[in-house]
Amino acid sequence: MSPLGARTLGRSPSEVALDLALRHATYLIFLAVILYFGIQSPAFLAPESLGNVVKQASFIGIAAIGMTFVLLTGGIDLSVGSVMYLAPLIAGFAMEAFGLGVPAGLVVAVCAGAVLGAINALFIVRFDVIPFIVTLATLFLFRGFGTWLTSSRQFDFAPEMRAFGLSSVLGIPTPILVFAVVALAAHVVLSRTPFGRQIYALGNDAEGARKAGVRVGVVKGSVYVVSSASAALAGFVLIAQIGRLDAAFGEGREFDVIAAAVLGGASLFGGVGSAWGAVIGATLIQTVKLGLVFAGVNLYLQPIMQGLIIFVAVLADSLRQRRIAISRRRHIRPSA
Amino acid sequence: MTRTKLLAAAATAALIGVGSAGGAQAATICFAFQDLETEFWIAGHKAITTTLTEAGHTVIERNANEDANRQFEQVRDCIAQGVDGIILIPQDGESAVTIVAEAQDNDVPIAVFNRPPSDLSRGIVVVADNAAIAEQAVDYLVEEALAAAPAGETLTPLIVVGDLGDPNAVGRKEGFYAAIEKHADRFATPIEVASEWDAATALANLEAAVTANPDIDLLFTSSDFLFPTIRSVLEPRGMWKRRGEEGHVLMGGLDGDATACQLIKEGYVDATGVQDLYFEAESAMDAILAAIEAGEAQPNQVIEDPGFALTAANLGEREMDMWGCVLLSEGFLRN
Amino acid sequence: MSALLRFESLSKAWFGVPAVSDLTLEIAEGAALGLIGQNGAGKSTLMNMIGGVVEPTAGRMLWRGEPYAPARPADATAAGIAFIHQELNLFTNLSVAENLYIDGFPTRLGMIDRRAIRARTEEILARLDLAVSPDTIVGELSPGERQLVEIAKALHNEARLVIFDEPTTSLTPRETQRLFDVIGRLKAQGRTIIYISHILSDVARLCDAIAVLRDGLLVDSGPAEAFDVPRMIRSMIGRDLDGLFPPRTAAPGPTPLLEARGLTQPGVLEDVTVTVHAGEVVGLFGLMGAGRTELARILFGLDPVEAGEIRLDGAPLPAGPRGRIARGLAFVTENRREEGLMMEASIMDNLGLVSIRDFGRGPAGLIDRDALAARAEEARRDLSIKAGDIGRQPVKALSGGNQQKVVIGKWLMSAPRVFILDEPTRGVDVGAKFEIYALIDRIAAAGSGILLISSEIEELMGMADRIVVMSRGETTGALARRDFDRERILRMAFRETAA
Amino acid sequence: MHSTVKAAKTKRSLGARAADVFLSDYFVLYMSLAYVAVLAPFLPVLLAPANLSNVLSNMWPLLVVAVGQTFVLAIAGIDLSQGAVVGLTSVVGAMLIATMADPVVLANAPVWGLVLTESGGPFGQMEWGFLLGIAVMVAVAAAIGAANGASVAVFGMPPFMVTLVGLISVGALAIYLTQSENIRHLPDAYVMLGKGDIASVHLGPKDTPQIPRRQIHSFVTYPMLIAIAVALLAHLLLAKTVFGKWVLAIGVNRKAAELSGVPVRRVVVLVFVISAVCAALAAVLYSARLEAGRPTLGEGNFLLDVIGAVVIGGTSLFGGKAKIVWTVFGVLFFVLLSNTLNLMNLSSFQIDMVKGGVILAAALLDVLRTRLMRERMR
Repeated sequence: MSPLGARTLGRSPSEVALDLALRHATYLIFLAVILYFGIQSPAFLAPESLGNVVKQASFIGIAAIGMTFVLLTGGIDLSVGSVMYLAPLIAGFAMEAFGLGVPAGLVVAVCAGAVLGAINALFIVRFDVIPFIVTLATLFLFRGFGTWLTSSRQFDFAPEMRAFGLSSVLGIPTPILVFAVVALAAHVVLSRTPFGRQIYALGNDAEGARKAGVRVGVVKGSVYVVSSASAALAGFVLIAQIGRLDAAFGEGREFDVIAAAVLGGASLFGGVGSAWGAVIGATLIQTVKLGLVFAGVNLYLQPIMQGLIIFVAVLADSLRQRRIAISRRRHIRPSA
Repeated sequence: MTRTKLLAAAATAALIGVGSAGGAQAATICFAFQDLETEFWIAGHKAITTTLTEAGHTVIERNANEDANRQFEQVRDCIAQGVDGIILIPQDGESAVTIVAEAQDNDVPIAVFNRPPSDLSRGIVVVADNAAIAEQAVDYLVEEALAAAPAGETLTPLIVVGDLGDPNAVGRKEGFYAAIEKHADRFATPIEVASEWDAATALANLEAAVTANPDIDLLFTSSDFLFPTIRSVLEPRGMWKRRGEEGHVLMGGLDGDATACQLIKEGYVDATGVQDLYFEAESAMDAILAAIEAGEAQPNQVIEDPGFALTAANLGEREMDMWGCVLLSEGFLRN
Repeated sequence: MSALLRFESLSKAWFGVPAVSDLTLEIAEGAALGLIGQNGAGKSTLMNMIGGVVEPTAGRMLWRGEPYAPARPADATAAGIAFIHQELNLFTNLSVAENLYIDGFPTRLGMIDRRAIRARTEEILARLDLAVSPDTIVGELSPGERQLVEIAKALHNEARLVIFDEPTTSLTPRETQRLFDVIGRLKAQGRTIIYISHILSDVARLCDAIAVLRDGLLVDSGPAEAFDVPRMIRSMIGRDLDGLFPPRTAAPGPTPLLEARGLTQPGVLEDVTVTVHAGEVVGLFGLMGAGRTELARILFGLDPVEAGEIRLDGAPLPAGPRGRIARGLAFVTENRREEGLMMEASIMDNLGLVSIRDFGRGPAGLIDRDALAARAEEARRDLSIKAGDIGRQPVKALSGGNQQKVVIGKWLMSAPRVFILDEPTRGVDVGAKFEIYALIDRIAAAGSGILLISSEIEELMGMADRIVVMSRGETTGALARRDFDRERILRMAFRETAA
Repeated sequence: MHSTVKAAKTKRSLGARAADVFLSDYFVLYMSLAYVAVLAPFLPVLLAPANLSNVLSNMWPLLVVAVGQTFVLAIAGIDLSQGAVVGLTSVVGAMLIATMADPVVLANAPVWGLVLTESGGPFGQMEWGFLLGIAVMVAVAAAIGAANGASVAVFGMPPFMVTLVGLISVGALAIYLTQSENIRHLPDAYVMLGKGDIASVHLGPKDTPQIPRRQIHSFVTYPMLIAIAVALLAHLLLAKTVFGKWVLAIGVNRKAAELSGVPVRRVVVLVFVISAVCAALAAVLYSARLEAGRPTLGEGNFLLDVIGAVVIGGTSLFGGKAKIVWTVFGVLFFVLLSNTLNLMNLSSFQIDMVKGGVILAAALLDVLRTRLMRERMR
């Protein structure tokens, strides 16, 4: 009531600073991680090193962007690791059989990924099987199909493949370009198109979305196609850098991909997340991993430190969200 | 309701399909291996299955996917199926001991192939010493490096380490260190790069390591299957050069696969440690077949595969002793 | 053809049990029809048939003279029918504008034409006097504001027929008035309205015609002039009801139970003092945003408070809800779906949630199922919750009134000393409302104290011994029962000089 | 006329009874049995006593882990760290109770000299030392579970990320402790827990004085008793106690539970502790039967098997819907699946495809059942 009382409501500078810090916690942690490793090994701050980080993050990052679509609907896609393997493999066979060039191969890989995603979608949408089980089954099915095709042997691509993977346009490595294009496209789709907004609506309230006239089946199915196509592209771009596809490629990557998306703010319960978040999540994890390599940390300790840094990032994010929730609590009385 | 029916039909069809896929046959030899993910294991797998099948035996395959527990269960399932003998590529020496004991307690003869049990006293054991073979290969690299470098210069070695959960990877790392430490005064602390036996991880980590330490004199990979990955990192940096060319990095690996053979021939790679895959496979098969014939339930025998390093220097004489070169000559890499 | 929508012998049965039987009724274009009936009378089923959610088992509907058989909700929307539900159908993670356009965005080059939807949304919001940006995320809006967004959606769809299902339950009087103005304007534009509400005076005020459903049958209908509130109630429940509120049976005692003094939390409350005596029903009135719910949460220990003290039976309360529950505080929240009930769980599990510890035996806390079932059954009978097998039936299968009884029941099972009831009759039909009021009286008569929060002044005037009024986080006055006066209370709520 | 009505009635009730079977809690059990029935003619070994004894013994350790996971899924959480906890606790236990250790193998390990020496671990020479070792394993697991739970409950961090960090860090710690090596020479009493028979059967003539080992089939084993005890306790805890009600309440509606005085934080922490402790108990079974403490236990597809078994049993990933019986049947199905895949003599290149196909078929049946159930409810 009293004007004096009102003035004491003004927050102290330290509180303001803390608030500011928490609001941008992810970026601050990012910065802190880069600086920390930069001090450990100044070479880490060289543009080439940081470029490498982004380039290597593109692999998990591209798939994580696709995964974000799925997570937004409250689903999950465990089959991405197998798609990363199978789709480029199919592309490889097609390239060999029809003498296709690398760009055509890339298209084949993405299409193959889309088809694999459509298989997931079929079971999830038409038959109502829960996504966890469907994609767990296809995780085995897809990899099994690949090992059956190859008898587990590696697949060697023509040398042009590597030329493509290691190429750069205007000094920017191709994988980074692909990553950027996918991120931008996903961002536009998610935030600017009817389809994107319907994904958010679906994740928020599936029944409500159905009532509102959203074609729930189509939207729900599409996200699995997007996820698999992204995983296929991610796999293809990475394989292009090596030129050889091993039978174990992509195994267990589903957890890395989901982790990157979740670290980027996506919720496993749907409705929350963004393409940009997936980019940040994947890049942050890769920064930590490569920073540890630069710093020359003992191999046995690297994963432990990696875990701790991710933990701190997630912790900061949780505190930030709590802070935001508190500040959003409605202020009835005019403050200050 | 029609959809419900469709569902029922699909589910039944799938089950029946599975059923008919499993037409059971009288089994004779159970071949339980830990994984099938690199050329080495695939070649070994092929050698054993085709040889035995062609000789009229039945092979029951079990892939443990790098899970010792699963392997233990699989071997017990084999025993329950009443196989006559077991050929085992164990996940590691410790689980091998347990599995050998399990088989012998159930009166099934067992031969262990490639990865020796920690206790060599039981079972037919074909031994190859990963550490010793790795050491031989790195020894060659070290000699070459020291010969080429001006006296007093400190050299920087790098090792691409395998999955730390895999004892094979650890053995190879130990062999590498043993060779380097013989000349500790001439070498800087080796740079270790984790690969987790995964090409994508190796690519990322090696690239970072090479960016952080551009002056590498010697590179050893714990498995030959990573050479294509290494090429992708070194080539753009002008470090992928043939022997004799300016900027050649001395390079070695282990396994002796077809890619390594080709690269040694082309001059990019200098040495690789070789396990005599065909010798090992054959000895294991022969011994187990002999034991079955003789009705021996607990055969114990140690067969050693000394292994060797195929190097640029001995390429001429020993090429065809390396399984990878045999595969290469058969056109393996044309895919 | 003046009938916009006509039902002809419309029936719907669930496995032989009729929900709507042989209903024939028509709604004239441009008219406002009030549809009333108790929960379970068949209103929802009828609406679901109009909305394309369920298919009639017999009979048909005519829309502008043409047979109308919607197969899905989108068909209804396409025909020009909009629903304003009591359970809002908004996506809390999307913006206001996006919520309006979710079923069909205007696009340019495949991308949402944001400028267009923003402009159009702004215009619609202006018509509703809703001063929020079209880009505001709905999750950040108050319940009242969300309701208006829902109406904006109907306006946006240029619906010919707008169906309001309990639209005012979360609105403040001011917002309600705004809504009524909007409805008036809709009528003036020639749009047709179906208005469903338990607030019968509103129905009488707004509608041209009234139809009453009971047990799936149309029991009464006619022009609104012919209906007064008693007739409506009579038709709905099939008998007379003596007044809307039960008489209070006991007077409050002198002992203060709950005493809150000088509660201050920056930005929320300022020096709030409230006392609840044994056997007393204290009404807490205030406009939306006056701080009623915030006060309740602070009393219950859910939100922090900077200054002031809260005592129960003279002793200060521990921090946090658990300690306060143990001391005898109970809190029926305004949002029973999200905060009150486990919708998927059984009635018994819900009833037992608070007091479950009392049924734990031994160090492991093994539940005495028989005791729990007996006690829950007792509560069910006590509260006359209409349900079959309480051990199996999930709460979500109950009507709103019965759900609310379950919420009250779970607290009753822990025999609390002070009840905080936040909008306990929201979305509850006349009959159930009366039962809840009777329950409030019984609890008070048994010596517990009640803090009754409501935005319906009549409800407070009917039930409370004393009314405390809040405005902008402060208490602006208190009236004893004999001084109750609608206008004075409102003036306090609007902070006009207290008379 | 009369009789036809009656006939129709019996027919209906028969059909209804069949539907009951299809729709009950025991569905996954019936499905597993049907699966066995379909395959048995093609795979005669499937029903051989030796094989059944294998199926059972493979079930126990997985069941113990899955029971723990069930609690976490019940509160709408997920525990990815279970596998890593299995690995770490097996190492911790082994380094305490080993009766001897080989310096050639383990001298590089950071625990060498501190805990582990040539004469084994500190409890290695004690008669009941292995029990102390197990106690420490449980304590370590409880600490990890408490850390997981506190992160989730107190800081509101997503369980997926918290336990993923656990998976990475705890797993790495296990490997670090032994520098990739396995610790052998566990006491016999401990190994007994992993594969010791309490009762075994011999089916066949009693003519030979010395029955060959492979004809004696384990019947009642220590792992069986341990796993059944764990499952039974867990069942009582989840279905019959106040704590269990709290767990499910949090899973259905955390907010309502909190407002109703459920000690949400404490329950969440405890749930993660239970999950980790179950992992530690499974670590006993796994490491005992392999006779070594192994840092890599629980790696790879282990996690997918655990969560897959629980989910296919019927427990919801979204919380509030969980029963231990379901988990038992889910585990049985997964174990049967991998057993039959072994028996089918498929080539390694086909086995994954078949596995995926069977999981899908099972899921389709489950959907069919849910649909029938819904139709019946109407």
